[in-house]
Amino acid sequence: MSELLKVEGLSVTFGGLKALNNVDIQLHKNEVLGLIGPNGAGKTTLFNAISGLVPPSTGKFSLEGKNSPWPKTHQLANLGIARTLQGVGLFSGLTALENVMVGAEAHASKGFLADLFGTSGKSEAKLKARAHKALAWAGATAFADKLPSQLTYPDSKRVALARALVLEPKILLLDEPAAGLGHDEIEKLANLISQLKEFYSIIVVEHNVEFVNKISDRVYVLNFGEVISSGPFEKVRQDSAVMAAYLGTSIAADAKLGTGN
Amino acid sequence: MNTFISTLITGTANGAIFALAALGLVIVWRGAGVVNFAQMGQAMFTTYIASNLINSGESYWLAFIVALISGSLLGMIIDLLIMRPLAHKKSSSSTKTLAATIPVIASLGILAILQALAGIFWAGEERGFPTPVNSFYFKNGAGTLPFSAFNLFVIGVVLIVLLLLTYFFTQTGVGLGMRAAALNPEVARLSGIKVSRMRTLSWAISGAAGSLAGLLITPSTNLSPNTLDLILIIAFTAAVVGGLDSPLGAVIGGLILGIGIALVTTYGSPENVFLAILFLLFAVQLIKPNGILGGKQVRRG
Amino acid sequence: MKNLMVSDLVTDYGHVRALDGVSFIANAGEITTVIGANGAGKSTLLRTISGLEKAKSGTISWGDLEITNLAPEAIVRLGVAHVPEGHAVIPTFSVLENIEMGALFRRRKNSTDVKVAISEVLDLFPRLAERIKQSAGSLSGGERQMLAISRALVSRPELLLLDEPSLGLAPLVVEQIIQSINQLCRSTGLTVLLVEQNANTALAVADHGVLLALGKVVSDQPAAKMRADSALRSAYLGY
Amino acid sequence: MKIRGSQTKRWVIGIVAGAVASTLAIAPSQAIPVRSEVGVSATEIVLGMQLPQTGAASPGYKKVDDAMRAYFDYVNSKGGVNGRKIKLVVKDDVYKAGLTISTASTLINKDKVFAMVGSVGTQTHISIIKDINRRGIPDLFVNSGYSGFYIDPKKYPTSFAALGTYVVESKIEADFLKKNYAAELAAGKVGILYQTDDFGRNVVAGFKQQGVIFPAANTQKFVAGSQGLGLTAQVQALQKAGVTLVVIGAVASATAITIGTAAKLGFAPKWLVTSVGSDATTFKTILASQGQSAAAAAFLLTGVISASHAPSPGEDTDEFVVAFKKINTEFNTGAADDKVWDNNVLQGMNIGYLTTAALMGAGKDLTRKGLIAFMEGKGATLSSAALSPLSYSSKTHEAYNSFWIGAYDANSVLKPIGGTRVLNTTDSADGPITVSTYKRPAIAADALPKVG
Amino acid sequence: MDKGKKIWRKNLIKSLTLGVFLFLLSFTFEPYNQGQLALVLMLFIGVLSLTVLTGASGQISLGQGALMAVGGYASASLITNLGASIWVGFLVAVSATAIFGLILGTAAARVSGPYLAGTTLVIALALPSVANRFESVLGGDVGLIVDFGTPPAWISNLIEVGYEQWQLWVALPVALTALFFTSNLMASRAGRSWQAVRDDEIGAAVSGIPVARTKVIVFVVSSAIAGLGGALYGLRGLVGPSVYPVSLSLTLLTAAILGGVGSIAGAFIGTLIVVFLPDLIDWAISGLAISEQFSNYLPSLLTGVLLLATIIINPAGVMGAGHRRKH
Repeated sequence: MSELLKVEGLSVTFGGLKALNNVDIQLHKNEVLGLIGPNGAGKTTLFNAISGLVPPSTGKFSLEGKNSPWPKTHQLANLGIARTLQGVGLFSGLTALENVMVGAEAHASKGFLADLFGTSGKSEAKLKARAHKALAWAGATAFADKLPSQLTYPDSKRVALARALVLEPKILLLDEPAAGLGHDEIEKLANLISQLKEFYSIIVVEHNVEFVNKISDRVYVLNFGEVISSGPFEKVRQDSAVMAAYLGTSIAADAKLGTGN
Repeated sequence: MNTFISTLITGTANGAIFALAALGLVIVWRGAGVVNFAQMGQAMFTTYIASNLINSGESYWLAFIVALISGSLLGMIIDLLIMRPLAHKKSSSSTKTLAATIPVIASLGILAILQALAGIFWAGEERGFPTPVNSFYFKNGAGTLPFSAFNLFVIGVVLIVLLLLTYFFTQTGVGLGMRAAALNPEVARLSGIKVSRMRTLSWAISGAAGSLAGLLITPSTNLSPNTLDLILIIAFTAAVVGGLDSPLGAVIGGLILGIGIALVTTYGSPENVFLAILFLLFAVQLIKPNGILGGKQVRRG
Repeated sequence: MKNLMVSDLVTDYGHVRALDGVSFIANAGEITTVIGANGAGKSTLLRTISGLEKAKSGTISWGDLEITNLAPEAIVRLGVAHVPEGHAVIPTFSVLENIEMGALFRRRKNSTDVKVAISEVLDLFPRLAERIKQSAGSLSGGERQMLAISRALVSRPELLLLDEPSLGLAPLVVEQIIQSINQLCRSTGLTVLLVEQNANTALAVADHGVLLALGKVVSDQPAAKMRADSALRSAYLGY
Repeated sequence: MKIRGSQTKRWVIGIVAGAVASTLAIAPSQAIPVRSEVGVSATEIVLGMQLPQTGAASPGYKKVDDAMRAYFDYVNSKGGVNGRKIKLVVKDDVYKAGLTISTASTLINKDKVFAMVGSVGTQTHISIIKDINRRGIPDLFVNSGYSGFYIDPKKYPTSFAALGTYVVESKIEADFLKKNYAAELAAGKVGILYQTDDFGRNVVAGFKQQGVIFPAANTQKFVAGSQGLGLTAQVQALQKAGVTLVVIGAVASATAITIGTAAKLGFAPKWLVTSVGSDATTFKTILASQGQSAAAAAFLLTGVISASHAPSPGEDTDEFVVAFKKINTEFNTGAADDKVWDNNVLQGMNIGYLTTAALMGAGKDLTRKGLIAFMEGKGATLSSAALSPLSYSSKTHEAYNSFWIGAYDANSVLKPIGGTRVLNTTDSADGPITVSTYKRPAIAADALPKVG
Repeated sequence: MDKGKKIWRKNLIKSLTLGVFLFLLSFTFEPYNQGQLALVLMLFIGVLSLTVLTGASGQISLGQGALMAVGGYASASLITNLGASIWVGFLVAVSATAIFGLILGTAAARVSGPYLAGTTLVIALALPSVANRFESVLGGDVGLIVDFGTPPAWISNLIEVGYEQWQLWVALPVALTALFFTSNLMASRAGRSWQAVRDDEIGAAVSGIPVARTKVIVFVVSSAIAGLGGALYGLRGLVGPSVYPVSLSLTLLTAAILGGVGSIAGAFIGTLIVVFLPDLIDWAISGLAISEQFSNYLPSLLTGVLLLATIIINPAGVMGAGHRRKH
């Protein structure tokens, strides 16, 4: 099985602090990868490094087997990588539909002059159609014309998801998609993600472990900026290093004792 | 007398005043997160008040004190009436991105109002402004020394103010509280410091510093509603050169500007002064965006 | 002796409901620890108690006083000190200035008293005494955490709200800090509300444990019992 | 989209409504009104004027309009001109050209003035002169010495000066230097400080025309309006260059700063100040508000050389001064400060006098064309308080071509150097300098001009 | 339901409607109000440039007047030195200012908020020095005299056109052109990506928008619009430093804020307010015994108060930002 995305030996330092240390990640086609770990483990930093928001100090980046330099953030879209943001990150002055249209622009034929002379109507219409489709996927059709400030938090997360989906990327990076959602909504999201898996390869950063368990094929556990365990969730969960990271050392020992019994 | 030395001294005396004005900008920027474009408008207003007092026969020193007090009061009023409500106002989502620019616009509105009021009260008339001490250059036998008692007075006053402010900010509890409120409002509040009161205080101190700059510069520039606009630009440039976050930087920036302008005027052409200021401003922002002594943090705004 | 009583507390963090009807009591003179996974609402709980976040509904009582939605600077004055997450010190300040900051509001009352308070916290963390003139930015992570705690302690609080002191610190340092707090609590009768993700370490010193998950209390029992509770592991690792 | 669709609809409705409303409204405005001359009725003549009444450029000048109005009020009290009262509408342009354009539009279109009189300022007047001329509106007695406005009447047929041009004055001053300070000129001991605008450059040009070229080391300048940065460096440079006579080509406030600064530096050269900068009132006001005593300010002004085309306002025996002073006391309704008798008030009175004369000369059937024709044809025959004749003709619209050189005495009165007043005459071009033989006609007993 | 296929058609209809309306309206006006309306159109273009810059991209400029001056000088020097027609002047003004905006924008992309505000303010104040520095081309303090000229024969033979009316007739197509193009941009990808960058730079970047480049483009577009407005504004009589003072920049900003930053209709309304406020005040206080000194400064006092009141009470201005989407 070939890797769609491969990150090798990634390190990121802030000042003197090592936020990520020699991290290797592989993402296969049509796979959902969970990225978990306690607070401050470096999950979001890893996402930010992949999406070019923080510069890596070392590390190799390869896409579909081809080595490439670390992408700049705005190049991600063209590489077929879409990402959602933790703080949702919608454009507050644009409607939900327009938000999604912005996401689709990487696919649109570009032309400042066409915009200037108002002849971009056709591609506008295309963008709009694509955006509507993406909104439909994310279950957000109903509020296409609403401003982000008029949306509930779960609804705005749907719009953010639609904005990522509209790119029709190869890889979808979802940053805490379940945070702030209620139980039912999390259920729906899990279903959606398993549908999306048919078309996309997905990496999810999430602290709701139950959710991660439900959706992921494999997980990576980070702590102190290092991968401390990886593999199928069930296996990882039994890993004493993971327990120690989450619960503290002695309780992990207790737990191990418990399973031993 | 040696041209270079006299240029240097003239530049230093003016630079000290620019430093004071720049310091006023820095104090409000650090304390309240606002670059106050109305600062020298406030100074213009209080200098007119002082000028009126002097013209009506009161002593210079009474006018001096009244100007400083009204400067700090004006600063406080601006904070309480305008800036605090603006800061407390929940920014609606559509204007969130303008949040950083709204105080700037507010300060411009204040400037417009102050200049209009100066027109209404004083017909915008151009006036001279006296010096408290003799401004005749010292004589040394037949020659003239390159400085006057007033030059010494200006440098002395600015030095004393700088020392007082340094003492205030580093050695007193209130000063510590103001710095804390500026650097990390949340930790400051958790330490029991009343952050909004500290902000008002920084407006007051900055207002007084600006007023003092106005009192000291107008003897050589005259007083009119617009003369001090120039000083604002110079002070802003000085603050950016030194680093908007750094009080010491403001002082150094002020001196650089003062001496630089004197040198350009003497050895270059006075027509190039503005272009030189513009050039300096661009150069600093491109090469060292946080200024000579600015912090490392990404600039706000 | 004052207890902290939280009832039916609801707080929204941005658009997200972070606390959804939280009730518990932290007994005077005890260490109560609030544990739970990421995003459970632990930090929001402390921030609501100290006034940094506004409660949507519910009450927070400190002894006989209701302190719900008072300003943080007022709450400190009532003897409730909060050490927020992430080694909250001012890096450009010296160690001494950081500590003094916490005593500013008391200074006028009695300045010798403040001096005594400062020397007391320095006794608790002798490493800070050695670095008293250094800037806080030059300290190690553990030292910064000690400094943040000292800043809170110097206000002579009766209730200390401590948010994830272990975050990003080596286990040995965590142990040391937790033990100092434990010792302080036992010797002075200080009430401590300790938020921790590192459940074991926290439960080891605490008298009582409150387990939060998705903004709700899922377990509230003596610490010793909680360590054996399966709800704990399920909250963290999804069993 | 729905929203946008409905918006388009609203636009369409707007179009229709607007079109209907407009076509309805067009009808009456298409009717051609019976034309009489704008701004003139059986009982009134409306005149417009703009000047900096406030702001940095206002010192001194802001008194001119009050003096003019006082004179017109006097004329009106005597029955006006041909039975018509003169009404002066004044607009403050704060010396900002953008505003001048707007206030001019107000005067022309809203106040419907017959003519502009006495407008102050070069930079500001430049912005409207073309428009005023195109409309054929008389633009009389402009208070600017910029020769570009007047020397080519084909370009600006309606504009006439109220002052001698800067070039004429400078040429005469240069001539004075050559005759009285030849040694200093030869030794390179004469310097200049000027502001880098049309005025300053015209001054330099006038001296140059007479062969007075200042060595680079003796030449200092500043950007007009930027005296806010102080002029210390420039004055120090002149001091260092060792000059003993300094020509100042700057406005009065900057002149005051210059001379005040020099005093502080212990630098006491002979000063030659162009008439624009030697306004004694402004000079003394600024020095006084700097804390100099009245005596000290007067002391600094004493001995300063300047030029004038008129009597000094301090000449209490001059018949025009006496008459105008009396009218000022009785009729000036300006603010207390603005009524104080000085050369600005004298200038305002004089423009009022000249305006009245021109209106009289243009006759009962007052038209713009008639007024301009009179100015070109007979304008040069008008007399005024000035000691110089007027030069108006179809070839030039310059006003005074003669200046006398004097020095301020201890009472701040400009007195002829050597005791007798000599008027020199020249033009704004390369013409020679000659001594004028003009004798000013006397003022009538009722202080009204007698024309025709 | 409009599929939005012809953006240009919709905006053309909109612009022409406004144009025809104002054109017809002008016949009912006295010359004074024709002149005022022409002034509204000139300043409207300047305010549009701020609408693009501040409204769409969140950047603030206090030097928009200086950009107008660049346009004014570019066109005026061409007209006075080479005798070009004013229409050529407009084109050159737009190009010259766009290039200037490119340079400025490249530098300004590194600074934001109060830094940009201060820097642009210095640029505005440095303008007279530049004019003096290059006196032979730019005319120094005095400036360059240009104007709208007279209508061509085929018009004046047809109908008598007053100078103010002619101003209006020239200003109208120019302002409508600016309106048309600005509306197009704001209604399509360009405008959307600007607003995206304004609202959330990171969100924009992960959506594939090159943030830095977009900011520069906004600066170029805004400058070009300002340049066009400046060239037009100069034709009132003079292109010189005192025609484009700092207060002009502040007037534009005030109009933009009053009307609602980011809204094109708001830009128009804001401009109407700042232009007609002095007349309104004149009318309101006529008959009251108010000193000239007071009435002279009343407009600027009230404008300042209005500005403060707007940002304190409703920062979104008269039209409210994003008004067209409010349901």
